Amino acid sequence: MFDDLRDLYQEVILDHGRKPRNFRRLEDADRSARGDNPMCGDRMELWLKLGPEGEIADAAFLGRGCAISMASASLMTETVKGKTQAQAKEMGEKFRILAMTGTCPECNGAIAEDMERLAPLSGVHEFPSRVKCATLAWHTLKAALEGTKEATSE
Amino acid sequence: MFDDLRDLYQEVILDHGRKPRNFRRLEDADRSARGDNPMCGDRMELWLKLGPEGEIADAAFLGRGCAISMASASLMTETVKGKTQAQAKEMGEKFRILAMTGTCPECNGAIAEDMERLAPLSGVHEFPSRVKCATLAWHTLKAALEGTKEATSE
Amino acid sequence: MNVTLKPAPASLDVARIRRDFPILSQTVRGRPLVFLDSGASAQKPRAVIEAMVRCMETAYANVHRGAYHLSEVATESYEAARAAAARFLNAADPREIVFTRNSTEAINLVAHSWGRGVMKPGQAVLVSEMEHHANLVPWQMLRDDGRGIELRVCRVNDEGELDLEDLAVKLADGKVGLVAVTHMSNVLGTVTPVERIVALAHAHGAKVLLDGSQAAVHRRVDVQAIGCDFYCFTGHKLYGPTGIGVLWARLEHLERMPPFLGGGDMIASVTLERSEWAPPPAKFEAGTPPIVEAVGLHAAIDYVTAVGMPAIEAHERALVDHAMRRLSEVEGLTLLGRAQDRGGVFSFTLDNAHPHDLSTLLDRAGIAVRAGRHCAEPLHTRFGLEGGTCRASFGLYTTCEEIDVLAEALVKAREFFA
Amino acid sequence: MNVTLKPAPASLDVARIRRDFPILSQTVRGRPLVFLDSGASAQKPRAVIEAMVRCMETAYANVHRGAYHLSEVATESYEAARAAAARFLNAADPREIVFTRNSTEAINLVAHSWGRGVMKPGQAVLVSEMEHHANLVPWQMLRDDGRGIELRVCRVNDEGELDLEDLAVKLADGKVGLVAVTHMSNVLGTVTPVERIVALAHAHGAKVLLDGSQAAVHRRVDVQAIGCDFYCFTGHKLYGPTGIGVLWARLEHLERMPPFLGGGDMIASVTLERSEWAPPPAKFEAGTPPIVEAVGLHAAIDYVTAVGMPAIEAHERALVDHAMRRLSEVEGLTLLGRAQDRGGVFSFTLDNAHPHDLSTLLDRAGIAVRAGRHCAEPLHTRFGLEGGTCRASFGLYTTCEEIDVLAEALVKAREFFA
Ligand SMILES: Cc1ncc(COP(=O)(O)O)c(C=O)c1O
Ligand SMILES: Cc1ncc(COP(=O)(O)O)c(C=O)c1O
Repeated sequence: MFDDLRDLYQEVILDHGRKPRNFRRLEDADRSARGDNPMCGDRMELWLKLGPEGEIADAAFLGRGCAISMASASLMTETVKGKTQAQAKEMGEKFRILAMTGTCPECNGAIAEDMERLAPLSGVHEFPSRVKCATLAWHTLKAALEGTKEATSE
Repeated sequence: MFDDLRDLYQEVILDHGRKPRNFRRLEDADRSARGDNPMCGDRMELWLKLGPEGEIADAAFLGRGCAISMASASLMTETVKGKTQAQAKEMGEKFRILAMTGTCPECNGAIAEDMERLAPLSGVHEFPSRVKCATLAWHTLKAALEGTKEATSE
Repeated sequence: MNVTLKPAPASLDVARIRRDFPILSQTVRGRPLVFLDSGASAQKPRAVIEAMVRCMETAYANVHRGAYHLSEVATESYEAARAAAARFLNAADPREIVFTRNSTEAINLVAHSWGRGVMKPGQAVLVSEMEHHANLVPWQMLRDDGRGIELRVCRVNDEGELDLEDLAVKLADGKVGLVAVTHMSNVLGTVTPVERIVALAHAHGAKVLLDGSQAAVHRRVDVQAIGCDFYCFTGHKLYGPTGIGVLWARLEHLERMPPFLGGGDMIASVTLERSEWAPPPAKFEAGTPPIVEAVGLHAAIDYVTAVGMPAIEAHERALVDHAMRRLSEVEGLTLLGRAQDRGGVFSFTLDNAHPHDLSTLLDRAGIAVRAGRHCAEPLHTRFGLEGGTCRASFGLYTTCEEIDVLAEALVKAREFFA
Repeated sequence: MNVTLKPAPASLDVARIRRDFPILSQTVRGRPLVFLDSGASAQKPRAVIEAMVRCMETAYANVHRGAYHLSEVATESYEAARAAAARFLNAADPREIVFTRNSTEAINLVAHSWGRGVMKPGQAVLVSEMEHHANLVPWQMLRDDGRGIELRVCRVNDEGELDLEDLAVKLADGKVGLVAVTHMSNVLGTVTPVERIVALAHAHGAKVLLDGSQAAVHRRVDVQAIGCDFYCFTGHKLYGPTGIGVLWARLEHLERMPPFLGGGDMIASVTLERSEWAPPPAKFEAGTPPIVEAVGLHAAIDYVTAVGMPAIEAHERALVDHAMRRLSEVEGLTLLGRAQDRGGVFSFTLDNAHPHDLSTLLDRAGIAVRAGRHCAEPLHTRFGLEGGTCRASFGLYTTCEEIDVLAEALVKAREFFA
């Protein structure tokens, strides 16, 4: 009945959705922000630890939300670990395009491999009202890096 | 071009509209009221003098308005002179019916002759937005008799 | 007008009714549309669409302003819609009907004109935990306006019913000036005991506003029998157009209330120094009103009246019974609210599926349900459901078969997320 | 999207355009309809009617709330209408467009949210003598609200133009917080020099709201070029549906302003204790918006854009010249207003005929004109015309022949009342 939905809900997404990685509070975080999706009640809190060069040494989150938003947050924390802040932001930009259009023509070079890991979420572009579920984590990351403290995704 | 409008604008109406009768202030009036038709800006002030039995001894008005409303006020002041207050109110009721429906099945008996004089205004019933022009004077009369001071006709 | 009294039809011919709604023959992603979101907004029968088209193609002009033919015709249609709304609620007088944009604006109008113009500092407004934001936020704004108006909240019990004891307690000190509660919850389906609420409130000197956005669609409403002071509903949920709502209020209240919006048509006279207000309802209808929408609403009222509110109610009771049975059989499903007196609105969660994921899945099966908190966040918080629920809500065109399709899809969805 | 730039059509094919408007083929009391009341409300082209029908028959659901197909489609249409309105006014960002019920509500929104939420005691609002009640009464209500806001009125000269010297005088003390004036008078036809008004106002620290209810129908409006702070227009005068209006405001203003109406969709979070507002434009759109009307307005904007605002303006200039000539020839006729820069609105009196009698007569000849004070009572008082005027106002479908019919009927009407 829902076979064609396997594009959206790929096994990796269901898995990350059920068992999100890095799902914990970071006590000694250098950066943090809250993300809100008022329409659906999705909500997350994100913490970052920065390394000596300012790179993202650790990332963790807590929150509630649908499978898409939990999986996206989980995959994000895994992907940005070890990246510079600029790299992480660039990935966020690219991810937005991926989520909205389903492809990311410019996703090559240094970040190609990481974007590959996020590719399972690209199916969301066919579901306009769900795109914001996938992007909430990245909005929150941006807010944390820019010190905005709060992000909403509508 | 406007021949069929002669039903509405009968000669007697145009005449009363141009040269309203009793168009003056009554200095020593016993009753008075103001009538307003906010939509068109029609406005009148009505004065009544009562006789020893409480009957309407004199009636006069000042104001501005279209031919229909001026003629109606003029005819009204002529018609109610010498009537008891009850008779005048009854005529007002009957006139409303006449103006809204074009006929007045119950206009016989004592007031038949007076209603006959008002008949030229019955054409207004075909012009829903003009009915209030014809009834303003009678609303104002009612207000004066009941001591309400202000009447509107919408 | 045909005045022969016929026995109300006991049931309604759903198949025939469905043919009146053009959109229902649609398919979604290859499957027949199963529209179960009528509580958010209902679909429109051909009669409504055609009335609006006819108005725009043959009888349109601005109202109340012109002495020419088209304007007279349009004014008559507009005022006829007001009379129809008055009959629909059994109001004593058409002048008690104010056309607004929607229920939300109707309630805001009361919050402004009654709340700020008539209520006194130290008085309180009493709402309930199950209110739609439309009947909560305007009162919060009134409370926060620095006028010394308090806001109290009546509890909802675990069955999802209004806690009448709590209501009585909160009325006891006589400070409540206005009780503003829903006539039917858009989440729980609960129909509130409005006559009892009115009796309690009036006994304590409080006026009563009822939010009939949901109730008026499902039940015959008689504002005089209920005895309330304000009642509102919204056109688009009653199979009518968007852009129009109805506020009913006792004439004496409307006369006391200062106007809300200023502009054309609501004044008796205007000078640069001051304005005098027109009598109600004009006083509350500033500017060009929703003319075509009033004509559409009139057609919608005629439509449900012709079908018959008793028949609609009976049909819905059958749907509710069927849904209760079928949804209870779905493993892992939890229903929110189990009130005795309820209408065709069911909110639920499915154990391992988030409401948003679930509604995306159901959409693939052609089933339109809503996910979220349905503009009733405090109620979801009250039940510990910050993540929201899925909601299926029925219209007069809903069939038991559609409920079956939903129930089967829910079973499959549970497997999908297992 | 076709991006080839074509030269704007210099003239428009009125005969073809008239066929787009179903109502114009009507006869009134046996004569062809001559509709000269477009200033009160315009007729609707088939494209608008059909867009609304299509929405209700194939793509309707509530917006912003559902994760299912129909709701997504409806939300897209609604937001596409917002983008169209933004392009129509050359707004910098669609989020600067707030959908309201009409112009009246748009101005009331600013009077409430800016006037009561941002302006300070001691500040003044400056309007003009030629304002429609919609842009006067809300400011009187603000003045009378006990917040210490003053109301000033800029004079109109005998030609019916804004007295810019008086404007400068009244701005001089720097207390004016907001200048709220019309972009085109609905009585005089006068188009106001908005760029100069904005320059003057801004130089004295005042913001500017322009009432574009009439102007937006007749001219290309570019809010960024004008430089104003708020601009509004109303759907039904732009050949669109009733029940929808547009408020444009700079995003920074919308962000500062508290909300006006409370309810669903305008909040970010709601608890019983407090609510947080959504960002604009949602903050100002409480409740179910005029969805079908937005779709209709979008079609109307597309329609006038396809015809071309420059062509519409040129056509109207021809009508204005023709009307000037023909009406000047009618003995006993007095025109109200002789501004240099004017649009297709003519108010007049005929010596021995009261405006209401005159409009009843003209109606018999199939001519729809409006009689009264056109919701601009102070302006009529200013010109000593408490009894009102007759007004003929043109749309893009108006022809020179219709103006001839009017002029001839006026000559006959004068004889009738002689
Ligand atoms: C100049 C002007 N402003 C405001 C309005 C009010 O428009 P609406 O009635 O659509 O709110 C009108 C039209 O009536 C107008 O001509
Ligand atoms: C109970 C209730 N009240 C109020 C509303 C608000 O209605 P509207 O959005 O038409 O103003 C709704 C629907 O959304 C509702 O269900």
